[in-house]
Amino acid sequence: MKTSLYRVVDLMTCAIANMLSDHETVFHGVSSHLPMVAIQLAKQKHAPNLVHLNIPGGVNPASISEECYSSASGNLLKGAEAYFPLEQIFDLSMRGKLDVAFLSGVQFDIHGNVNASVIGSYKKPKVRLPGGAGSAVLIPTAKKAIIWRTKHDRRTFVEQVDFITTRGNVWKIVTPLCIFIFKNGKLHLESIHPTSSLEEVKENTGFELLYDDIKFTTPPTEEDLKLLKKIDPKDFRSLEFK
Amino acid sequence: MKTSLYRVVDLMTCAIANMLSDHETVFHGVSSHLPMVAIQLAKQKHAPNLVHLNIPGGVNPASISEECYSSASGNLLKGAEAYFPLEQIFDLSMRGKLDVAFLSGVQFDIHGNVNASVIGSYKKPKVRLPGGAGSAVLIPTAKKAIIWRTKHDRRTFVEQVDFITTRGNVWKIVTPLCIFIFKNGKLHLESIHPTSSLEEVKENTGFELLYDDIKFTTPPTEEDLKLLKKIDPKDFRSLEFK
Amino acid sequence: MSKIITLNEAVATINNGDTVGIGGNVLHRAPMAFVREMARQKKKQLKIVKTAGAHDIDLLCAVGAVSSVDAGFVSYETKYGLAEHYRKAVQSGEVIANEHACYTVICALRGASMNVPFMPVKGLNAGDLLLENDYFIVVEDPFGSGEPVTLVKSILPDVAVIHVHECDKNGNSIIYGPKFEDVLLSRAAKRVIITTEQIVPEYKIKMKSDRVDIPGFLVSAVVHAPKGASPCSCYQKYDVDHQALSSFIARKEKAEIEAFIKSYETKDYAGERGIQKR
Amino acid sequence: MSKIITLNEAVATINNGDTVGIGGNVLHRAPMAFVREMARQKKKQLKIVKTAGAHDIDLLCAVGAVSSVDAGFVSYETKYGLAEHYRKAVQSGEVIANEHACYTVICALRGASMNVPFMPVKGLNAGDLLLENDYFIVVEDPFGSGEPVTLVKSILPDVAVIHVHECDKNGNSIIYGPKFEDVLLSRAAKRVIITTEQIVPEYKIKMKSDRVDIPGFLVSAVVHAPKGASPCSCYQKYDVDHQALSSFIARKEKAEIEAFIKSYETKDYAGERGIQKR
Repeated sequence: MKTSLYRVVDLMTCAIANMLSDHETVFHGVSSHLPMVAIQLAKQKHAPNLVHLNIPGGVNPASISEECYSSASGNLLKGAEAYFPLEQIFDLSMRGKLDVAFLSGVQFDIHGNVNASVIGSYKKPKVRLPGGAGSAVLIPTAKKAIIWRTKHDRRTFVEQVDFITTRGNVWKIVTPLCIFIFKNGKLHLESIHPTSSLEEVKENTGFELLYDDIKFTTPPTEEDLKLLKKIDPKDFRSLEFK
Repeated sequence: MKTSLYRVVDLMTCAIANMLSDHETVFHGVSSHLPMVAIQLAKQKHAPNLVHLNIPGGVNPASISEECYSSASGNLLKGAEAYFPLEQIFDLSMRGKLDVAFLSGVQFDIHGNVNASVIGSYKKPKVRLPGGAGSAVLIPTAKKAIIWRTKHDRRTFVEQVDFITTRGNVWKIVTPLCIFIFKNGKLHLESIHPTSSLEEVKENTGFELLYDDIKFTTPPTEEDLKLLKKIDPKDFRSLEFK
Repeated sequence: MSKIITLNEAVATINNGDTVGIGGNVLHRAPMAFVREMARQKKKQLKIVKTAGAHDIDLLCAVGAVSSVDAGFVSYETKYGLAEHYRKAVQSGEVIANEHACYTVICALRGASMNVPFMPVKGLNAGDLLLENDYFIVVEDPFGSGEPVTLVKSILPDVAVIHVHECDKNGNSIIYGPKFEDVLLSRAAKRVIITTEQIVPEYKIKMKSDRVDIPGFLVSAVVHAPKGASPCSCYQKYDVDHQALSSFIARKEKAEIEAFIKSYETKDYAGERGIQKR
Repeated sequence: MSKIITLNEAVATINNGDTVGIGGNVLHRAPMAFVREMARQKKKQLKIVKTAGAHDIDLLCAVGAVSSVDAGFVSYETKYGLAEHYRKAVQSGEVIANEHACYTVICALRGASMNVPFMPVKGLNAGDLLLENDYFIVVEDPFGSGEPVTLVKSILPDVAVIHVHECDKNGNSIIYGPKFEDVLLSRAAKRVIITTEQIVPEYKIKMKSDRVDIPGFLVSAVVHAPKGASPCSCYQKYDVDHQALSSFIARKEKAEIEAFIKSYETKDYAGERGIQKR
């Protein structure tokens, strides 16, 4: 295990960037700085024709460096190629033409169920969560849903979610400890971050860990880290960790 | 009966203008020069706050004097207050917020049925007509549908239409001979143009003429005729009579 | 005939129990001056509709003005955390949270804009939202494809309140930057109230009439409300007021909230001065 | 990666039997160069979709390229009379006329753009169109209002062909003046072919990116077709070519029609010259 020439957040960002292929249409919503930075990284590294879509509607914004607290503000219109707002992004996904959607949630189980709605009962919840936003229609219709989550503990990865906000085309889940991949109807451990260990993942996951073999997530290269500094000088990607 | 200081087309245009009240939302489609001119006349005479809507989407175009052969060209955007295209005009009517729609048709019967589709059978027509365009949804939803027709004969005003393209809120039908009004489920003769006569209307109408008393359509005033010349110097309003 | 009225007058037209569609998205271009005035006038039992809300919904829940919220997402953005007043109100049972996917709010508004009772929606085909909410129904495709089709019940707001950058006295309105779902909202609601940074002469709007997002004939009332979205952002006019927002979020007690709303009075009524009324 | 191909290549991607959505409205901004090339390449059994068509549909019917037309209105405008080739083709039974209200074409395309099998539509609640056409069905409102609701079956064009004023090599397209239903059409079809008056550098489109009507990522192919709408009009570029249109309308025989189409060859292929290809 290397000590940090890079931080976990950088590793997560690079790992997500590596999941994106050239020419794909990719959407992120609000409070989504980490994927927003990852999309820009992928564009600069290996996927120049990625189509970056977002809530304010700027198709391929020139820069994200002013996006500050939001990831849904008008700054994403600057230098964009076209205006293609949320309404139409949803329609695009319904038509099967959204390749990747970045979404989050609060609880996940091994069956790929996602809860972003409530802890406890729906009508009289113990905890009312913010809600799934677009998840309930995007996770079933985007070709690949990538979920990122900045917490990895047994309250997040549970035996059974309290409420199924949605399920569908969850492809990967990226956490500070590892990456899960959904296949054959279940979440499998795809790789462990070099900054973590199988034991740590096990300890913090409330469901059985399935895996074929133990792999480690590719760490960021020097070039990745340089690019990250250029793309995201104000370190928005780690906003959720603060 | 006066001889023509005015033409029948001027009378029809003025009569239509007089049907419009201030603040109403009013729509005309393609091949609709006569109502287009009537709307402008009403705006200048007594209804300055009329909202003139049309297919190209210019809300209250500044002038119609270049509208030439079309009544659906981009000229109607010039000097307009906003862009509000056909799609949204339909939605507006569905919401019950379109006050007046101008429509036409080829056959009409006493029950207010309108045929703009076929003579003969629908699937194997003797004559395929252009189609009702928006009629089938606008006549039932606009608060008042005004129909104008430049022919008045027994092939137009029939016992029974060959095909019911639509029926609904037909309010008035303006022809070169008279004005019908729809009330109590039937077309009634509202007024006869001073240029025509009861006999002429009877002769040329294929259904029974219902009327309470014989009235004559108010002829255009000198001011009307002056305004018409100013609004429509190229006499587009008579295009359909040619 | 000018549609310009005061903020006070415009809010007075809102009835308790009204379904209110609020423009903007999360921390951007929410009509906050109007929202605060609704709180001052002690509106009750409002049914709020918005794809993704934040400070607007949180504030109205804090003063007990809300009976239900139809939304896909209610939360401040990352930096500011969760909408605690909304959460508490839902958890206590005071407010009903009708959770939507943002898209199903959009579809429900599309249904209203077309005046049909429901809108078919792709995508929402699994999970508990379908089971728990009676505004979703799954039917068989009547055209015989054999596929189930989810329908969402249309939502017809009594009023849409939208904050714009500029409009003329007739309500012809232009939004710069992201429009979010505001154009749709203006077509879905029974009536539209515009709050605006600036009221400009008609000829100025006419010069860019192809950019008018909301034509005046759809608008019932215009309120001059400079900085009317603050502490939320207004594209290219001002950014989020970090201090005010943090101050609000730190307040827990009713009296503190009321003081916060009161502190905006001078600003919220600023638009009434210097404007030629009617 | 440029999407620019020749007119010939673009039309070659159209299959016999395809459902083709045609942009523009009556005599305005129809993609006539593309339509003529479809005639030259002897496409057959096309299913045409358009709210209101004129010369485009009439010409395709004249050369026997059409199997059905879904439209609300097919006719030249007042001055030019009826679409006689279309009429004859329908009356002979060669072409099926699926009459819509223009709005039900719009609703059917909205359905496709949302990928749902049908769209509810207000207004169409009486008359024979409902009875004669299996693409309309009336159901009871499943939300229990007791009201009947008319549904129109979605129409999913295999391809939309849209003529625009300018676009870049990636297909980011801007239409000036009336857009008619072209933006919707571009969202409803499986693929989009743009014919354009002008191909401009990317930076020029970027300078007015908020005016882009069809973003490039929705576009499959771009064809440079100056005067590509002629003899129909193209807003602020050229008006209807009265002489050409009258000449076409006067022609009855197949050979005359073919000569008309041939007479456009040089013009229709003009866009291939002087364009840096791929």
